[in-house]
Amino acid sequence: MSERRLADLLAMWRIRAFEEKVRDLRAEGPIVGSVHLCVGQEAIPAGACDVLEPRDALFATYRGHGWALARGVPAEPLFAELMGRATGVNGGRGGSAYFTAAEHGFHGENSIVGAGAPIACGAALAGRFDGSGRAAVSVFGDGAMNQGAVHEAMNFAAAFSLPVVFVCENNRYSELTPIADMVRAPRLADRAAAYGMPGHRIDGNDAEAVRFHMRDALEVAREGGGPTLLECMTERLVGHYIGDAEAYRQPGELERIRRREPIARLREGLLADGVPAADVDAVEHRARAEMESAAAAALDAPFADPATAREHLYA
Amino acid sequence: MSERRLADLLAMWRIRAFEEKVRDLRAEGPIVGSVHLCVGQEAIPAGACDVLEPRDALFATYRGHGWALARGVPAEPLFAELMGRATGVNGGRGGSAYFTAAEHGFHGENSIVGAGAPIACGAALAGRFDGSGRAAVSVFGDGAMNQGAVHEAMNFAAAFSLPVVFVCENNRYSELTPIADMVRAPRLADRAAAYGMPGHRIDGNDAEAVRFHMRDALEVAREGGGPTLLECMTERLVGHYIGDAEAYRQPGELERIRRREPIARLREGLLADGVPAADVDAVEHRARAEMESAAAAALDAPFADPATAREHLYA
Amino acid sequence: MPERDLTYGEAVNAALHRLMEELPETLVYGEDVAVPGGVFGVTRGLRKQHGDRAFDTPISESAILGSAVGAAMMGRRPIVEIMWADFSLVALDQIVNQAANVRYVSGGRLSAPLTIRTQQGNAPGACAQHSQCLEALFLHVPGLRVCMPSTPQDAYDLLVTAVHGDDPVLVIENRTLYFGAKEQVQVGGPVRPMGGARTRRAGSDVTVVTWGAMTHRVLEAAEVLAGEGIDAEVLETPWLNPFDTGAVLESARRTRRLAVVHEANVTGGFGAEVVARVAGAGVPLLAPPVRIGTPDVRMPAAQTLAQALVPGADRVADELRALTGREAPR
Amino acid sequence: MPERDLTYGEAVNAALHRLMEELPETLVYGEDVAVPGGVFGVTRGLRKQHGDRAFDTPISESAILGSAVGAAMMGRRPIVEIMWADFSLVALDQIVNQAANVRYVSGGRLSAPLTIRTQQGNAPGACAQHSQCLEALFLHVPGLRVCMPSTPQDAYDLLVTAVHGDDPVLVIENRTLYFGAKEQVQVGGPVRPMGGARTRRAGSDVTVVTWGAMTHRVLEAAEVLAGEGIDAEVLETPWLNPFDTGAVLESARRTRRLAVVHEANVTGGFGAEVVARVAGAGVPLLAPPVRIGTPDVRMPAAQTLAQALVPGADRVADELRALTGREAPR
Ligand SMILES: Cc1ncc(C[n+]2csc(CCOP(=O)(O)OP(=O)(O)O)c2C)c(N)n1
Ligand SMILES: Cc1ncc(C[n+]2csc(CCOP(=O)(O)OP(=O)(O)O)c2C)c(N)n1
Ligand SMILES: [Mg+2]
Ligand SMILES: [Mg+2]
Repeated sequence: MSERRLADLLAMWRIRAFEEKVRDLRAEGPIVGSVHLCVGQEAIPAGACDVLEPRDALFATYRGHGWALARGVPAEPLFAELMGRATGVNGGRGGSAYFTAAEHGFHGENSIVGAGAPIACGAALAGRFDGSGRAAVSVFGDGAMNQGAVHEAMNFAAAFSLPVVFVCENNRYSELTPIADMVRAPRLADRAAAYGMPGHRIDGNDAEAVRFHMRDALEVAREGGGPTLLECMTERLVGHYIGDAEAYRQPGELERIRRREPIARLREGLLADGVPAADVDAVEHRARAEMESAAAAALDAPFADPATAREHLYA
Repeated sequence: MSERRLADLLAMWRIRAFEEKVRDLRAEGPIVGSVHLCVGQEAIPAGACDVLEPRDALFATYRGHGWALARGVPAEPLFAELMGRATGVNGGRGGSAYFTAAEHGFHGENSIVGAGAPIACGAALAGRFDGSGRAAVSVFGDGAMNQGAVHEAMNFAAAFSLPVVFVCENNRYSELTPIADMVRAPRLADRAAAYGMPGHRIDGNDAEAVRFHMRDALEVAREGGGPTLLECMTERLVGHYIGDAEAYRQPGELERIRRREPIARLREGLLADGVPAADVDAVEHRARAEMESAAAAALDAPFADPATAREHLYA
Repeated sequence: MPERDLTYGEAVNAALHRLMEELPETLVYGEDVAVPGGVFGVTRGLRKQHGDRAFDTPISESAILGSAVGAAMMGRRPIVEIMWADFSLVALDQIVNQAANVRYVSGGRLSAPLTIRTQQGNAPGACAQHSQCLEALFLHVPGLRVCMPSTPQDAYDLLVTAVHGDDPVLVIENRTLYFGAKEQVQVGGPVRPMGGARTRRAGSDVTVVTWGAMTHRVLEAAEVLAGEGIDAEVLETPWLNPFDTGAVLESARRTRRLAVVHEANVTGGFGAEVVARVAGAGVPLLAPPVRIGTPDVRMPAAQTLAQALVPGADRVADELRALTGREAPR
Repeated sequence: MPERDLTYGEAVNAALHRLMEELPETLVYGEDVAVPGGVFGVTRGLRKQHGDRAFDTPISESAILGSAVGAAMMGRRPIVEIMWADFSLVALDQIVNQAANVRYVSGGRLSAPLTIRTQQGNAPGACAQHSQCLEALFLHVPGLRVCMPSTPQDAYDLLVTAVHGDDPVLVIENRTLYFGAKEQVQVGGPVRPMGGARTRRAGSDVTVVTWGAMTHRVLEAAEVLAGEGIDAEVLETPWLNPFDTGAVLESARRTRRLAVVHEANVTGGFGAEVVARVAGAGVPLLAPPVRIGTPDVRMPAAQTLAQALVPGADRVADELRALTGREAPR
């Protein structure tokens, strides 16, 4: 039992250490442009990807670094991508908001809010015909629930009983605006009923809870029962993007949410269960070491070659 | 009591007589192109427009002839519009699917499925600032419920408590495809809950029921209670468009739905209540006579002048 | 090669049947395409023959196009229909921001071989929301391929090529052509390469570049002009991306006069691109190049108004007379 | 007239404040524009000053644009923000099929005086979905007005003109300009008419037509070339619809050489329209006209790649040297 939780902790620490390194590299210069970190939301990719199979397809958003890592994309090509290197997972063409690594079942980030949801439906649809038994996972934020494409995708998946799990990471903000001000019925999971599919609001700061519901939803999906909506309640501990002044935070908000953030929570739980502090902390060290060396290796790689900039537009 | 029902009957007969005249003119030649009739669905505009006020704004679809008439647009400029005459309600620029007559609170048909819903939200929003107390009505079909713009509009109206009534005319088909095959949860009114607004499935073949629910929804809207979704169950007695072979009809379907169509139903009710058949039938004759003479007058009008074709693109 | 007498619409249908048979990874879907066989009957029989691989969808263009991108990424070859090109505007994101990026952004490791069939243009009584010619929008988007067949043979061939291609392709048909005359169509032939222009009429006085349904009006005008001693070369470019610039330059160099005719409105239309390429190549012309299209206006439903706007054979002939310096016969 | 030292972003903000004050029918809304004051801070203070007339919206571009059309029909003057031009593609229907039709189809009895503020273009590290220059799409749509300010003064003036105008207008800003140097901006002046070009630099060897952020790179190139004895005339066209064709023709007639520079990719870009107009007018040129833009490719995030694609001052200078027949200095 504590082994699985230590594995969860490692999965989460890998993401957090990656993101913190990204933050530093962005401050120091090697990374430029807009970057959206998922610090605080690590339990969702950690729990969900644990029960995904290689055949499954995952579609994330610009806040998708954690999903890429949890899906098994090595850190080095991700760092390299962020720094515009030839060794980047997209050879520098994607950048922070548009990673893709189909070979890891990571069918990509997407920086158009909601656009990944219909695409995920298509991956699930393909599975109907290719005998793969593939399920597709579509990840998006609370704000994306108000985008037309997400609505169309949910209805499409439900009407055709497609094996899709819609994962809504409800971090309570759409960029700088509270989702509570942008909807009248704040339980987004309840929207699932409109499409005739199950919807669950779950603790998105608990990898175990995410794993449980994800496994269940996948089982339903693979048995032909159709899609499920999982509203994973979480919080980001950082700004919407690096540089966000976070003026929208309430007094005391950050302290409050730090108390329930997934890594600290799991750490406390493990200690309370008698796991030695050294074992717990070793996980963090291991993750940080991995990310330091991955970043260093990426920094050594050559920049993407301008001579290749026009390649691969067409077959 | 029977007076109001006779008035409903007249409102419905005006629509039916108009549509049947349109069908004839389309067959005979003066009307060309795609035309969508609302035969069988007359109770919805008849009941709803009865409780609308001049200040309110109504946004319909290509299947909107009945709504234009019920809103008070005279028949002659509508016929003229259908025949491309200079005297048409849009001077020939709109055609069957794109009538507008803002001076009658008829803010237009729209031939893009779902597109009118956000526009109606804007009319309601304007009322917030212009002191008019305006409510806006957005009409669309069952199939439109699966269009992203409708979803966005419903959330927008609900989040901001805008005075909008969404009227879904559920005639069980989206063009040639049964809506039942395109959604998993067939009660579309239940989708309202996703947005935190009331939704009612009502008898759309009963003008009185439509009036009741419309009045109620308008009251809520004007009091600041926000939008309502009314799913009005109905059937079209004709094809999706003139020329539709209706191959999708089940055996016996047309007979079945003719038995519950609004005009025959109301006629029977009136007769059962002792209203003399002559009084009831006089309504039909009056409506048909009006439409005959309106069509004749429209036919006499000059065609839209080609020399004006480029006018009014910009202010 | 087998030949069949087919209308333009039937040729599209024949191509779809062939593709469903020879490429098991094809899917055909869209609004009303399967059980009803399409609002123009063009997808008839596919459901019966191929079952679930042809299916009807909700009125959800973002879901239709987006799912096609996803299915294509995973190895399917979806052929989806957007009933009118005007409707693509509710979901253009999936074409431009999604489909067009897949191959480039992944450095060629992923692709999105989907085909979008749509149809466009004005027809009698059609309103402003069902009349637009939007090819110029798609032609400005790197990563897409675009073609516009005007004959039954091309309706067949271009679709076959599009679906066999490994990139997103828009095949823009025209509903006024679906029910035209039957023509002999070679079916079942080899898959042709993308691109290439067609000299529909050889001539020496002026090069007229055109595409889509307008090709027929241009040919009509050219016949009239031939009787007046004006010898127009009509060059149809059914493939607009890739575009056969070489063929245009060669012809314009020969005739030393250039006109481009399209149904879309003139400003920002693809005619501007054709003229700019010829001008940019420094082809010496005897007269300034002419663009013939719909004036920059919305499309009215009344036929008297629409006819004053959409170029007909008469107007094309008039403009070509002016371009070649001849007077209209009395 | 009062003058203030403002950045481009501050000038937009000042115009918005003025408009909210002088036109009570204005509304300002969009994603994060009100309480947060906009992701670039450009709409700061409007909520505080004008309360409910500035408000934040759900991430629902169809609802934002559609409601703006409806509110405008009813007499409001909504000023809505689409955060990136790329995002307009999820809701283009409301601009093209709805807003652009209102006046024409109603024969002038209804209108839709809405202003859509957006910003576009590439910036360091931006991905393919946040980098496109889409003006050519909007410029092909009759019924819309389009402008692209490049200076603080124009950022102020054009927005004021747009909002006072009675038709749908797109004001396309550029985020790389928001935080540039402060400049003296005349505020509170009379509302200027739409249209008109600006001679940013007079010259006699070549006419360079440009717009948007690219104007600055062209001016930079022109300065370099001046040192080499090449005298470029830089004609900026901040209004693209209406477009000042006359100014372009006049200048090209004088210099007898033409280049058009834009950040959008070349094929189907508005540069084609400019070249086609000059060619169509029969302006005699000493050399074929040149279009300088991003090659037809998606936009990569890596700076080394993006810089190889988006035209910089160096490339503009090189192309102008070639056009004027001079060699680059060693
Ligand atoms: C169609 C579209 N509209 C707007 C944006 C700008 N935008 C980027 S992220 C974002 C907020 C998304 O909020 P949410 O869905 O809750 O996801 P989160 O960022 O919180 O993970 C917005 C509005 C966009 N990228 N795409
Ligand atoms: C965005 C868009 N997609 C598709 C169409 C084509 N179309 C016109 S009517 C229609 C069916 C609409 O069904 P429903 O909403 O139930 O309305 P009804 O016609 O039954 O009144 C379709 C698909 C369109 N006009 N607009
Ligand atoms: Mg969020
Ligand atoms: Mg219906």
